[in-house]
Amino acid sequence: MIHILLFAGIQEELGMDRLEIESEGIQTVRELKAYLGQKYPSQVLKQSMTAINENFVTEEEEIKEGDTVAFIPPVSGG
Amino acid sequence: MIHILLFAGIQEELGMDRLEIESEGIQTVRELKAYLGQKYPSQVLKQSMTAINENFVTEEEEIKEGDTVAFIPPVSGG
Amino acid sequence: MNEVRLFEIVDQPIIIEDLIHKVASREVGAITTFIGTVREFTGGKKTLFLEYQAYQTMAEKMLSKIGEEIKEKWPDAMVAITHRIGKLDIMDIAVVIAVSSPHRKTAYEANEYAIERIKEIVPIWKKEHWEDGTEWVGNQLETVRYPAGRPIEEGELK
Amino acid sequence: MNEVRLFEIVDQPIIIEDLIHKVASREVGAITTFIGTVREFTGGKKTLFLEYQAYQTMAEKMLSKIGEEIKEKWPDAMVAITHRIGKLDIMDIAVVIAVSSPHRKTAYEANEYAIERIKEIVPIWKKEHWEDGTEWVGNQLETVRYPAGRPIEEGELK
Repeated sequence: MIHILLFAGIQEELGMDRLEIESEGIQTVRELKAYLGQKYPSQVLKQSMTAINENFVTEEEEIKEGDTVAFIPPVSGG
Repeated sequence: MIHILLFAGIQEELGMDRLEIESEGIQTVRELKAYLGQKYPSQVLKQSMTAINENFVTEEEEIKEGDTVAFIPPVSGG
Repeated sequence: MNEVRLFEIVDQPIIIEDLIHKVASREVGAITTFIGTVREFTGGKKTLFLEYQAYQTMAEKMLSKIGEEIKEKWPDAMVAITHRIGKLDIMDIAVVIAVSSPHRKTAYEANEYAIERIKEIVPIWKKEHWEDGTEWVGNQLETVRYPAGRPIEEGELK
Repeated sequence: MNEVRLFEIVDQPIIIEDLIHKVASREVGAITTFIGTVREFTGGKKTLFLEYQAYQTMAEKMLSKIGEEIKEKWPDAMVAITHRIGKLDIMDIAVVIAVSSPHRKTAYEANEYAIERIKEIVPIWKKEHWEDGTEWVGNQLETVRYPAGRPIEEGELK
């Protein structure tokens, strides 16, 4: 199982703030983004950075069973 | 009459915070400083800037009857 | 002594004095604060209110990371940052950064560094509410917006 | 509406929030404050307390002048400055500068400009009180001291 957190623009596009998916067949962030992009049309996902367990990672990063993956749309704090 | 204000180090050296002197024979800041320097030995006076009626002036500035002259030792606010 | 939390995301009004007390000490001569407030007009458009959302645990972690970066660059600086989330009205305070140092130059520089880094790496998002709509604002350097629904070419922001 | 005095010399503790309120408005997005506090150690020497003196009317006039200079350089900045005089203990606040602007860069730059100018042109003096003596501190750029009574050669500081 992979835990996925959604915020801001993506959260609104997908109409949910979290989802869980089976990790079979998904090994990297790039693969997860491609999988979600097919299932849920999202413009914001493409611009988003990714964090695994609260650390920013690249698209090449591997996802492990039980990881929490968060998509981070362009931030606008401050 | 010239009104003279003294602060900080000069005030302590001269033991007073103000004095008044007759303006006869004193036309410029330089002359006033020379006059006071003879009468009251002061190290701080030499390093001080001068203000007439609350505006900084040069040593060449003329002093008029009734002016308030302040000697401004190196400032240390903030 | 209570544990002092230097880096916080809160959903209540921020008390500026609290942050100042967190960084004040007998060793410091200079404290700077940055107070980010909600402005009524941005680019000629009138904001009614803002809504801030955060990935709270990660946001606090990233604020701490900024604190560590500052400690690295300015070893004698001390930093506290609080960011508010939820609905904010015009003039409400969204963020307060307090930096203390024995020397004023450091207090200014480290403070400015902190706000720049917040705008780059801290997962907090702001939604503008106008009379005629809403929009999640942002890119890492706050120079573009992406209205929800507008097609954005892939790679445009990479 | 009461008259707001933006530039003040006071002999009571400074309330930071008061200065922030003076410069806050619906137009601004950034407020910076500089808070100058009394440090215990300077150059390895322990300060017991400080005593500040001002040529009050001229000092307020010079603070206003700094405000005008800032208005000239950063037209959208708003500034308030309060300096305290009298006896100040360690950690007491000697000066608070608050600057607001629609833009944060201006708020930082104008604030730093203000403290630098205060140290140049505002007739305020600080007397250090140590365990073993006292001294009026200062030159315009705070790089040298002149212990009372020590002979200083003419021209040394010119």
